[in-house]
Amino acid sequence: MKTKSICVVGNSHISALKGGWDLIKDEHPQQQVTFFGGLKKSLMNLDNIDGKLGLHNAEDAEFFKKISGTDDFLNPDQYDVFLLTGMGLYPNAIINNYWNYATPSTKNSVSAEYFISDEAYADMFWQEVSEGMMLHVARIIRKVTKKNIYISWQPFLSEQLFQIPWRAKLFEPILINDDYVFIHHNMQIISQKLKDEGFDVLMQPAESIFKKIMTKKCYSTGSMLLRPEFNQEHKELDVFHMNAEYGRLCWQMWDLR
Amino acid sequence: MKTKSICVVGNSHISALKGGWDLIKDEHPQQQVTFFGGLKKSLMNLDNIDGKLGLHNAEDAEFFKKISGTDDFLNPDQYDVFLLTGMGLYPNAIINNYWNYATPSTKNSVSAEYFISDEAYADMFWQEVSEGMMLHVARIIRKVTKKNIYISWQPFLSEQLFQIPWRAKLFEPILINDDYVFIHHNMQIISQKLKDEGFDVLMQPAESIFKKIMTKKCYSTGSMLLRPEFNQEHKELDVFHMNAEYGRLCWQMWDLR
Amino acid sequence: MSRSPYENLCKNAFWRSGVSTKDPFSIEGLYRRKFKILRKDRIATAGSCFAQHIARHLKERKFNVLQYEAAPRGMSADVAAKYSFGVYSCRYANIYTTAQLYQLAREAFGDFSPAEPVWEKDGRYYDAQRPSVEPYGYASAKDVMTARKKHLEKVKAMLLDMDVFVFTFGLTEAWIHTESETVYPTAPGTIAGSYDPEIYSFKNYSYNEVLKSFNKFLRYIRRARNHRLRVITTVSPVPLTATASSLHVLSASSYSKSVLRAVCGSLEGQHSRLDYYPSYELITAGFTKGIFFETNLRSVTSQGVANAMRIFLSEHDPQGNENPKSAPPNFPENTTQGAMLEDDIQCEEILLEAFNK
Amino acid sequence: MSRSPYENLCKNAFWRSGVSTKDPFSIEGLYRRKFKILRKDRIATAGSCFAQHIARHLKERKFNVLQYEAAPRGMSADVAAKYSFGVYSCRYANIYTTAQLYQLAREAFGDFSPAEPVWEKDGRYYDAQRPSVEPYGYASAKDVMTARKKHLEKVKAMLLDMDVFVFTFGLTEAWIHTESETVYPTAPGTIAGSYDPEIYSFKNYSYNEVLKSFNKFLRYIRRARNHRLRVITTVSPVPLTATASSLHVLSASSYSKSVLRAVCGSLEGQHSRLDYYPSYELITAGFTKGIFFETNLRSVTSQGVANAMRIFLSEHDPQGNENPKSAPPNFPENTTQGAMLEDDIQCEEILLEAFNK
Repeated sequence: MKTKSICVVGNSHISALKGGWDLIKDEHPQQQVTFFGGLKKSLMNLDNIDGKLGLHNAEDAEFFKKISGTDDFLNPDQYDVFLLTGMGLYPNAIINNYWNYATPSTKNSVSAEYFISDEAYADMFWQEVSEGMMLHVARIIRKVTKKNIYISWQPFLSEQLFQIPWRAKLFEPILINDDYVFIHHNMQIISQKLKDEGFDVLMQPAESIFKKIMTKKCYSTGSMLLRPEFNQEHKELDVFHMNAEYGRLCWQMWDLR
Repeated sequence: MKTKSICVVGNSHISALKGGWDLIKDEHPQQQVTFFGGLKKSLMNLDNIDGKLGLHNAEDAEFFKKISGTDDFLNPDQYDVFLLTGMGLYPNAIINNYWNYATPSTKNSVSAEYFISDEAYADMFWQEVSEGMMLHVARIIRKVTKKNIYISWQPFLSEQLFQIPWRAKLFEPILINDDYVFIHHNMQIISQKLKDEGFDVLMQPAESIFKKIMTKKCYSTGSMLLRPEFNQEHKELDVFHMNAEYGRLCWQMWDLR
Repeated sequence: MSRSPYENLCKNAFWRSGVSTKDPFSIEGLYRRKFKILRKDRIATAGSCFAQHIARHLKERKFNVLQYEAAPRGMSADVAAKYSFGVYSCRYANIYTTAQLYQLAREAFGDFSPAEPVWEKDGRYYDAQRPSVEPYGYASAKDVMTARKKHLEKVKAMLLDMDVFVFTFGLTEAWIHTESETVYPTAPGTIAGSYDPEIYSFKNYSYNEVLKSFNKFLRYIRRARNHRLRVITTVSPVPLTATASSLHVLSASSYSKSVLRAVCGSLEGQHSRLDYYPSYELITAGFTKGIFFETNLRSVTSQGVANAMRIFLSEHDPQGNENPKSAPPNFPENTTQGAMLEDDIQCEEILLEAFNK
Repeated sequence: MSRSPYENLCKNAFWRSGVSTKDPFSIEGLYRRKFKILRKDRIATAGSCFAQHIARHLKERKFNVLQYEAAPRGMSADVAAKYSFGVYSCRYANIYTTAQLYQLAREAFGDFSPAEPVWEKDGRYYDAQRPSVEPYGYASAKDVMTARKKHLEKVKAMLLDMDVFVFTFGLTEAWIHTESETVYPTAPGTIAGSYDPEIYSFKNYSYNEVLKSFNKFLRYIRRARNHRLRVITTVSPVPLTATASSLHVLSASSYSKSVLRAVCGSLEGQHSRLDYYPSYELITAGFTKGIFFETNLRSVTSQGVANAMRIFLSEHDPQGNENPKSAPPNFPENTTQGAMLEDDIQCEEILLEAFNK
């Protein structure tokens, strides 16, 4: 990391990057990282407000300013690079449907009730992404700056998902059929589209991945809620959020220029 | 005839009445007869013009005034009774169609091509009469006076019609089938309708009738044209117009009150 | 091998270029004649009310429209219309169903005698097969039969002589003599007669019945004729005045007209010398937005008729005079010619409206 | 004995009181249901484009419209529509002809295999029986057949399970594999395939063919089913996009729709458990003055659909909520429910317009 000033934007997932940065920031005195975040779907409304990026809703605006420590909206001129995290960029549509919708590329056509085209999956996934929060935020930032914007995939769910029966039911057939390739391929299609649109794409660090499509338990245990005042871990079976170790790993692996 | 002042109105057929009146007027010094007339269909336009009855068309108006000897339009106040003559009140529609259109009342249903109802004939005849010149004139006069208005049937065609082949063809089947009753019956229907409308109806004097549906030759020979300046007879085979003898007969037979 | 069979079709095969971008007055190529009609061709007309328009327009263009039962000389247009003279080539009045047409032909040639041929009303007697032609009926049943005999002679002559037969399909709903299946043009009790459910019954002719009757009619007269017949069929765009089908009259109309239109489509495909003239769709199609109907949403406007006939005549008489001099309104010389006034169409069926209370 | 059989008819039997004095929004009694549909009844829908409206409105009223091939979870309405999910009870896309319906049933039960089941285009392979459901096709014919096999299992289940079958008759014109008479929903070369006149031919199904196919379909599935079926038929009011009949498209449309309407009238008379819902006449009849068509004079406006459905639902769901809350436009939770947008009807047939040059 050679960049001077990094702006991280995201939803609850910035918590991991924030925790990770806290662990390593002393080693990188030349770097400054500012975190802007919104809870739930609030960043869906991120907007250009008098040259700065912020939120119209008073409560959301307050949180957005407060969490950044700047007590202000995001002033794009102040940062050298932007890193976007979480915000639903995750192959939800693919993983959720795999068990019952086979395609020519999958190996589950005998067990699945339906057989549809790979294009239907790809269209569904891209439609979700292109109308989703991540791309909304990325595009809003792109409108005000030509600086690099890094889009990071939201981490795969924690391997602990197997403790949740209905989630296990979605993942088991993918593992049984060794069809992680189908997931990765669809993610690659999206990554390429994001690159085509002028964004840089960051994949989940390989060290953190379990059985190709999950995140190792050690990176999810003890993930923290975003609200700083709570200083509190997510509920035990939260399989979405990662901990500070995961954040540290990301800062180490990702090469932000 | 006890009436003082008679007004005769008609088309070319007034000629016979005028000739007849000339023959007998000395015997009736207490009577005065004035003749108003129009050529062809001009009386179809008889109208109330400033309280007098006359014609708008200059030429027709001139003729109408001139023939009457009053040099004026017809002033209804000056007459005690009105006698209308000619003007197409004739069973043309019946006689012309009989040969080819039988009805339940006729005896020609074998020879005729068509068989229609008596009502169709009656409707046809009445439509012709009600839209014809005679009734137009009668109604115009009725509008301006409550005095008696006599409508006289136009005389049957002269028996000389048998010298005209196509006319003979129309009359022969009536005679052969002895179907004069059919003609008379239809005339009676019309007469009744005219009476219902408040007019008096004068039939052709029986003495002048030949074989029920024609006029004796002696009453047609030497009929005069209406235009007084010509003082001229109709062409030899005119079978429509009657002579002064016919007029005299009418004056003798008709009881105008 | 072409990519799609629709690639080389003409503009009129596509709704957008054939219809959407046209208006009902500029639509082109809707009708392409299958055969010529010459002015000397003997044309006979029959069918439901709407056929009267076709006859009138053809007469105005001096086509040789046959008239076997002309009005008496000197009969005014009004009276002629009242007695159904000059409406069709014979005085059969409207023939609403193909069953009736076929039945009439058989009767004319002596192969059929209708049941209950005479209907009574208020002491007067009517021809059950054409009760409207004599609005006051006759004094006796015998008179009715005498008139019918004369009429049938004319119908027979017409069927033998005609070169072109123009027939407008009008209805599928009819009333029949149940036992003999004799069909009538009106319900008993409408103009004359009286409805006895033991004797008469309602009949809604199906597609196959309509089609078969017309084909039987064609085959039947062909046997007696010695020259070829050309046929022009149309479907009346006029909806039902009333329905006895138990359906809503809108739905009943839609069904009836659909059956007739479908039959005409089938006939057109079956016979090389039978043409279908699409006045029905030109007047009723949604794209006309109802402009060709009067405010009763039923009668066709004279403009609608004129537009339909314009397209017909543009194929059969392209050089014809579009505005022939019309006869003066008074003193009609030839009442047969003048008998049909533009808006004076004879429809017995409308008499049903009298029962709407 | 009554004087005329029309004397005691109700107001809706007369055009004047049933139609002329009404407007299309106030017309009453046009439709009287033959049987009830309960909310728990399993309703399956199929047919031409217009059937999609019926399915959508029934779903909005919370009727139990079957869905055997739902869209994947999380698929947006747009994408679901693009891939023909949620349009009908199975993902067969539009079934325009009764021949195709009968064929599909036989195929689902293993009694029929279509000829030329896979059509190629630009190196991709399409299901010739529903080429539109996968707009990019598959990489191989084998994939197409795998998808079809899964599809047919669902169709079979639907045909066995359904209590009520709603079918909209769409077209009479179709393209067939000449030798085997396999019928396709689109012409070869429209979406995929290529037109080879040696292999394929045009077919304009006649009244009898349309009628027979539907009756055969009913008899065929009855053998396999163990409970009674109620059927609701409608006729699509949408005219043809293009015709291959060589007629003008207006006339071709008129013929096609007439055949279908006539068939429905016949079916309604034949089967006590088959009802005809007259949305066709309500939308197309002259008395509507075309207000229910978009400016292309072809598509039906949402108002027209709403009015037609109002009359349908007033019989089947008189207490129903007229304005059910609609799902928010973004983040569809259940895309199957939200898949059909009001004006977003799937019509492969409209693709023919691309050949209008």
